[in-house]
Parts: sequence; structure tokens; C-alpha cells
Amino acid sequence: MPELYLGVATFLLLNIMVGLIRILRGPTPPDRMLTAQLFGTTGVAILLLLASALSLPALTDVALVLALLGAVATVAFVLRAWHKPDLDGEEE
Amino acid sequence: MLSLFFDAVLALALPLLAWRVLTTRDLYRAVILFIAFGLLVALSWARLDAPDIALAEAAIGAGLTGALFLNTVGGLVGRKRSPSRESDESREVAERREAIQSSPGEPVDEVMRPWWVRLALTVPILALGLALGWAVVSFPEPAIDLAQQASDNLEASGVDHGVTAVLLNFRSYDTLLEIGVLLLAVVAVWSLDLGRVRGGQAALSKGLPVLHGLVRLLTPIMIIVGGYLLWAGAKQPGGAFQAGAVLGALGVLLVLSGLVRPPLSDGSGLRIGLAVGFAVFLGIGTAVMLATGELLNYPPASTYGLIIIIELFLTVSIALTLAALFVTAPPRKEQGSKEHSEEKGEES
Amino acid sequence: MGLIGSNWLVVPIVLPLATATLAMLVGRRSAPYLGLLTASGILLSVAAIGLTVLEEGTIRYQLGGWEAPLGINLYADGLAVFMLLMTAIVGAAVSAYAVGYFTSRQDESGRVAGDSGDRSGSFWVLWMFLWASLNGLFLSADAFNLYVTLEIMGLSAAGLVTLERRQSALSSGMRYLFVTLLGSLAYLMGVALLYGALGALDLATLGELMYPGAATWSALALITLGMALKTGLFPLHFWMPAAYSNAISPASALLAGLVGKASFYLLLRLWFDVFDGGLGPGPGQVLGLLGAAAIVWGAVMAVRQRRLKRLLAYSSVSQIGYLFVLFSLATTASWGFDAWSGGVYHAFSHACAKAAMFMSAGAIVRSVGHDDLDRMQGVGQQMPLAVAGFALGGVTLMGLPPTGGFTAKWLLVSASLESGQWWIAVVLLAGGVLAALYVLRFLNPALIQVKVGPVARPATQNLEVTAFVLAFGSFFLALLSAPLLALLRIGTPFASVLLVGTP
Amino acid sequence: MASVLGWASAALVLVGAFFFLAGTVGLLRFPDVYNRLHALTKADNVGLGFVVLGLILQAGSLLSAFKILLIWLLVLASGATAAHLVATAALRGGIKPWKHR
Repeated sequence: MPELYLGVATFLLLNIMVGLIRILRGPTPPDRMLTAQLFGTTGVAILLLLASALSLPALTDVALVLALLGAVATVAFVLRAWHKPDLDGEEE
Repeated sequence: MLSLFFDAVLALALPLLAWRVLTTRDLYRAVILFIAFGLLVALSWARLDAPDIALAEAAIGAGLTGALFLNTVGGLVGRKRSPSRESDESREVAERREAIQSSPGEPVDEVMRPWWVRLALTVPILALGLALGWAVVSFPEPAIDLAQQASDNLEASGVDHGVTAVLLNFRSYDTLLEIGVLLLAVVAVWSLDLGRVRGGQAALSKGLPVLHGLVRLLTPIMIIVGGYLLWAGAKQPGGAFQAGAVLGALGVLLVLSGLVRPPLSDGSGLRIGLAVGFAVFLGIGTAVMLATGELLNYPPASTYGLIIIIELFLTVSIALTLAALFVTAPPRKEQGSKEHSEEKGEES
Repeated sequence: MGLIGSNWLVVPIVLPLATATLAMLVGRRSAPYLGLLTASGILLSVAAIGLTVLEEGTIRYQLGGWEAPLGINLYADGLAVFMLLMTAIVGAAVSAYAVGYFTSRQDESGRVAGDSGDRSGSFWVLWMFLWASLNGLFLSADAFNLYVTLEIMGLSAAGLVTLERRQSALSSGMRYLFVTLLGSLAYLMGVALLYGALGALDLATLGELMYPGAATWSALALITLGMALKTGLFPLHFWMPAAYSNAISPASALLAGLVGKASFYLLLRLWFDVFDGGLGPGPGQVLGLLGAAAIVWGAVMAVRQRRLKRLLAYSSVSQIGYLFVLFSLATTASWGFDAWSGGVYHAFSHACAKAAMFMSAGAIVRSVGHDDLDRMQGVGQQMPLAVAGFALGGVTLMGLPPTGGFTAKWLLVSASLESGQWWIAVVLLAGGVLAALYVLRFLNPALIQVKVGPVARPATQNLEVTAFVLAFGSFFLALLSAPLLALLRIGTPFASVLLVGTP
Repeated sequence: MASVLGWASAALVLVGAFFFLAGTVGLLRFPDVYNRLHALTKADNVGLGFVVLGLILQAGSLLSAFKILLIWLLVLASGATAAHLVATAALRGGIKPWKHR
């Protein structure tokens, strides 16, 4: 069973690598942000699999923290980072 | 075998990603790549059998730092909008920026790097990399095994988890000074007077109720998880830093979603909260001198209790520090409506 | 030694840390008093440590009660106490200066600042953290702990630079922050290599285990590079002129006087205590050459400046060269101790003199509203004390007797002649002549008598007096050579030379 | 019994991996941000869901099973909210939904 979990974890890691293409290409900032969101979820899955495969229960806590904080960056992106070009493009 | 393959993918991905983060000119893209990088670093720590650091990296590297950078990029965009007509050169830069941009509102790094600068930087960095690789490969078997010494003395350290023992007992002086660095960081940021630099405005007007719902759901869970990590630190991975990071993220969420007003209501309250961890640590460290004659030398009978008290206050201060760094502005004495109207005035 | 005796050692670290925390909580009114109280407390404790070391030899202190490789030790030998003393004297003077500097509600160029009170509060917090980190650095006997003190030092120093709220100060402060972070990171990498290769962080243990190999050579290179960058050794001085000249004057005095010396001290400590004199003669020669180049280049650039504070900053580039010359001279030969103590003595006298000169410059800039060298006519009439302080500091930089600069240069020149490297002596003396030139760049116009009517100028007496007192002290530093050199002998890495050669 | 559980767990984890793959493919192939959000939420909800189910079957204790379940619920809640926020922001930011021609 550990081999299978490790294999799936490796497969998920490769998924992340392929997904990087979307971050590089964009084209819009929201595209990139949601890809990062997917990476967070994939990271949670990888950590859970590793915790089981390597018998390191502490990694479950890492997955828990990752799951808890996964949304913080997205929220910051939506509320603080991305501008509405139609509204503040012509200020002053 | 499989684990080797997993590590190989990680080892290939990390430098590749790092290189892309550094060479990308679009700042949004760089930040989001950096978030992905933080995630992979957390996975690497997990593979290196260092769950304590993986915890901290998952919270700070993949979560909070990304949010901080995004906030900064938003602030940069806000800045760039206003006058860029000082000289012909800056207009030229602005035009080039327009040309590079793939979408409106995307900030772009404007520094031009001629080829000879790149070459001049590449050569020594390559040399450094080679030297480091050579050095690491040629490591002898160290004459001293500090890890062994640490676990031999674990009994006397008052806690059952090696990392916590090192951080709060064997090398507690380092940790004390590092907590000072955190406090100092806030003061240094305040000294920049960035009060009026804020991230961009909300890109949504609807949808906030959903966000508020999430924050209300997460608030108790994050408090529980923070408490759990703090409590667990005495015998398994966790501790004040990880707990503080989770609670700090909660603070950032509360500030972002508008459920708590940015300069956390009362200036002196915030100051006390920021300083209390350092003050308690320093106070206990000094007070035990009366009993044992040395700075930070806890009396054996009360070691565990003192460490827990220190960690409790550290958690509060670390969490507040992270949230305060996100708000950036120092708290003002005359609060409330004025601050709010200032902000409004800027946005319109 | 009694209970109190060894615990004096932690006072110069714990006291400013406690004050920094308090200064953050109390209002801006009481922060200056806290600062002055702390300054006197530090002076007292450093005096006590110095007397103990003179009487009983080096002190080792186990923090947390853990022995060396596992725990962190503090260690006070003659060199450490010497640097503590330097920091205490300059620090106390700058503290007194800052009280006067922040009471008036004006910034450097004479504009009335809206919230100088907030700046004052931040200044005391940052400065107390800086002071604690300096003392902690001088006393630390642990390679990683040294990194932590470097971190506090860099962050608080960058914060001090950006206290001046002009765009130029902000950008040079940020650049300073990046430079100092880069230097610390290089140092940290070196420490990581040492830990990987030798398995310990305690400096004495590292020194015992040291061997020439790939890891230790790389570590030496990284640590030297990082510290040379932080000290501003030519050609890594590019950040210095802007950072020193754009900061508020108390911060300039602290940066030029103390912060640069701390990274130099760290290099000195590791070079001779851990790396065994640089793992061979080659690396020391490189540093010595760069130092000699710095002396000439910095001085020539200083002569060409048109602004007072930039002139002082380039003068620092030149003076830092003197410190690095010692690396090519200090060997186990009979002149080793002379070269080593000459460099260290130069650090002391330059710290006092340059801090005093920046303090004088700050008073002058505040009074006349600019620091343009061509418009300084008649400043000598209006602010005799500030100009006198500047002149006394200048004489120290030239290295004339009876200043501390004279003692330092005497030791370095005699070491270079004894070792047969006469060209170093030539550069050292040429540096003195060039120093005279750039000091006169300011004194010449300042001492011209002009007719001016009574002009309302801001009160700067406090600033002038403190600057003058510090400069006066540095002027007569040569008279204290005997006790100070005796102090430096305690625990010096050149003890073997001392037994053979004549004292 | 143990082996049946083992097979079931393996199958569930593999199904989860398949949904992650589907999410990634969708992320790359779908034409605009709204469609990609749809693909993303498949991975969030279903992919992680199956992996979690598979791991729960193998979990040593009730507590760790509960913890794993909690993680999934958290990802579900924050993933849904994040998708909603990004979609709203994209719409407000003037990104037009893709239309098939």
C-alpha cells in the first residue's frame, strides 16, 4: 500500500508540474490565481498520502494547516491585489 | 525506488520554479509562482523528515507570504496609476509597460537588464553554486553530533519534543533574540510610514457575504487548530511559531474581509499585544537568574510550566505581528471615523 | 568570581532590550529619559566587565546553563571588551545628541516636520535594539547566534536610515536593507557549511576542529564576502555614500561609527579565532590589497565631493581600508600583534571621530539648512563648537599625535615596515595626507570670516556640545594607549607572539 | 477483510487521482477562466474527496479519520468560496465569458 500511495503522490506532483503551464500562460491574473488554488488542494492530497505512506502522522497536521490557509492568498488577491480597471483606470 | 522518483521530480521542479519566479517580469505571475514554490518547499521539508519546518512553511511560505506579496502588488498598481508624467523617460517606461502587459492592471517589473549585467551576475553565481556543491559533497563525518547531544539531554529540557527543546531551552537565547526581530520588524515597517499605501481596492462588490460566511466558519476552527498546535508542540511537531502563524492568518482574514477594522481598534492595546511575547520571555529569562544564577536557566522543577507560559504569550505576539505587518500602518491615537474617511477619500 | 560578577556580562544585552520594549509602550515624552538611563547603565556594566577582565582574565558565560557545543556561550576577552567600550562611549554620546535632535520639531533640512514625536519614539526603539545587537555580537561565542545579532543589527539600522522621510532616504534605506540581508545570508550559508563539516557552532569548538578543506574554504569565502559587503570594503562600498548621507545625522553617526565596525569585528573574530589566520597567507593578502585600494579611492572621491555628508561617507570608505590592511600584516611573526592591535585601535578612534563629525555635520546642516560645501562661508563664526568638533575629528582621521588615529597608524606602519611590505606604509601615510585635503575642503570655507547680520537660527547648542565632547575624547585617545593595549592582550590570538617578542 | 479494505482503499485513491488529472487537463484545455473554475472544483471536491475516502479506510484511529475528514470539509468550504470570489472578481474585472460559435 505505501508504494501505491507514493506512486499516486508522485503522479499528483507531476500534475502540479503540468499545471504550471497555466500559471505561465495566464492569460489573466484570475487564471493564475485559481491554478495556485488547485495546487494547494493537490498539495493537501500529496501530504495526506505521504503521511500514510511514510507513517508520519505529523504530515496530516501540515495538510490541515495548508487546507486552513489555502484561501488566504486567494482572498488577498480578490480584495487587495486585483484592480477593477474600468473603475479606477481614469482617476484624477 | 518510487520515493526516489518523487524526490527527483521535486529536486528538478524547485530550481526550475525558482528561476521562473526570478525571471518573470509580470509581478502577479511572479507572486503566484512564488506561492507554488512555497508549496513545493513545504513538500520538500515533509520529505526531509522535518515536519516542524513543513508546518511553518505551509503556513507562512505558501499562505501568508503570498497574501503579503499580493497586497504589495496591489499597492504598486495603485501607485503607478497616479502621475507618471514627470519626464520623457518615465513616459517611455510607461509605454513599454503598456506594450508588455497582457491584461490591464497587470504590474510589470520595469528594470532593464543589459546582457553584460546578466553575464556578470551569472558567472560568480555559477561559481558559487559549484563551490557549494563541491563543499557539500566533500563533507567529512562531523566530529561532534549535536543532534545526539540534544536527544541525550531531552530528559532535562522539560519537554518531549526535540525541536521545542532546542528552541526554548538549549538555544533559547537565539529564540529570544529572534522574537525581538519580529517586534523590530513591525517597528521598522511603521518607521517607513506606509500608512497610506494600501493594496488595491476590492475587485468585487457582491460576494462579500459568502466570504464573511467562510471567515465565520474558519474563525473557530483556526482558533482550535492554533491551540492544538501550541499544545502539541511539547511532544510533537508544532509550537508557538506554527500556532502563531495560523492565528496570524486568521487575523489577516478578519482584516481583509472587513470584519475587524484595520488598525486594530486601539493603538496601545495593539502595542502591548505585540510586545507581550518578547517582554514575558525576557522577563522570565531574567527572573530565573535569581534562582539559578544564569540568564534563561530555568529551575528544573518549573521548566515545563515556564516554557508553556512563554509559548502562550509568544503565540499571541507572533499572530499579532503577522497581522500587523499586513496592515502596515501604525495605529493612530485618534481612531475610527477619520481613518475610515481618509481611506474613502483616496479611493474615490 | 561572585554571582553578580559573571552576570554583569548579560547586562549590556538585556538592558537595552528591556528598554526597547518599554520605549515601544511608553509615550515619546519618557523614551529619551529611558534611553539616557540605559546608556549610563550600559557604561557602568561595561566598566565592570572591563575591570573584571583586566583583573581575572577572560570570562565565559553559559546561557541557560548549557555547556558549549549544545548551548550558547557568551565570551568576553580583551577584544570584546574593547569593542563594548567603543560602543558604550559612542552610543552614550549619540544618545545625548538624539535627545537634543528630536526635541525640536524640525527635520534635517530645516523644514518643520509634522510628527517628529513619532519619529522620536521609533528612534529609541530602533536604537535600543541596535545597541543590544551590537553588544550581543561582541559578546557572542556562537556562530549561529552571531547571525541572529547580525539580523537585528541590519534591520534596526535600515529602520534608522528610513526615519528621515524623504524619498532619497527611503530608497537608500531599502537598498541598505537588501545589502545587509545579502551579507547576512552569505554569512549564514558559510555557517551552514561549517556546521555541516564540523558539527558544531561554538566558536572555540570550531577553531579546534578547523581543517583546510572544500567546505571550510567555501565557508571562509562566503563569510568574508558577506562581512566585506556589510562593512563596505572597496569595491563593495557602493551602497555606503547614499545610506550614510541620506540618513538623519544620529543614524549616520551610528552607522558609520558602530555598525560597520561590528561586521569588521565579526570577520576579525572568525578569521583569527576560527579560521586560523585565514587558512594560509593568500586570502589575507587579497583583503589587504583591497584595503589599500579603498584608502586611496575613498579619499580621492571624498576630496571631489560637493556635499558635506557625502564627503564624510566617502571618507568612511577610505578609513575602512585601514581596518582591512591588518589582514595582510597580522601573522604569527613578531609584528603580528602590532598589526592586529593597530587595526583594532583604528576601529576605536575612527568610530569616535567619525561619529563626532557626523554629529557636527548634523548640527551644521540643521542650522544653515543645507550641506553644500560651497556655501559654508562663515559657519565657523556662527557655530564655533561644531566646527571645532569637526576639526578635532578630522585631525584624528589624518592620524596626527596625540589622537587615537596616530597610535593606530604607528602600530600599522611599524608592522608593515617590519614585515618588509613597505608599500603598505606608503599607502597608509598617503591616506593621511589625502584625509587632510578633504577635511580642509570643509574647514577652508567654514573658517572664512564673513559679515552677516543676526539671523534667527534654530537652537543647536546641545548638538554642538555633544559632538565636540566626543571629538575631544577621540583627540586624546592616544594617551590611553597603554591601558587599552593591555586590555587587548587578554585572550588575543597572538599570545604566542607576545611571549616571544618585546611588549 | 483487511485485503478487501485495502483493495477498496487503493481503488478510491486511484479514482481520486483520476479526478485530479481531469482537473488539470480541464485547467489546460478549457477556453476561459469560468470554464477552468469548473474543472478546478472537480479536483477540489471529488478528487480530494475520493483520496480522503480511501485514506480513511486505512486510518489507524477514529481521531485521525476524523482529522482527515475535517481537512476535506475545510478544502471544500474554502475552495467553493475561493472559486466564487475569483469568478465574481473576474466578471467585475471585465473578463467576458467565452461563447461557443
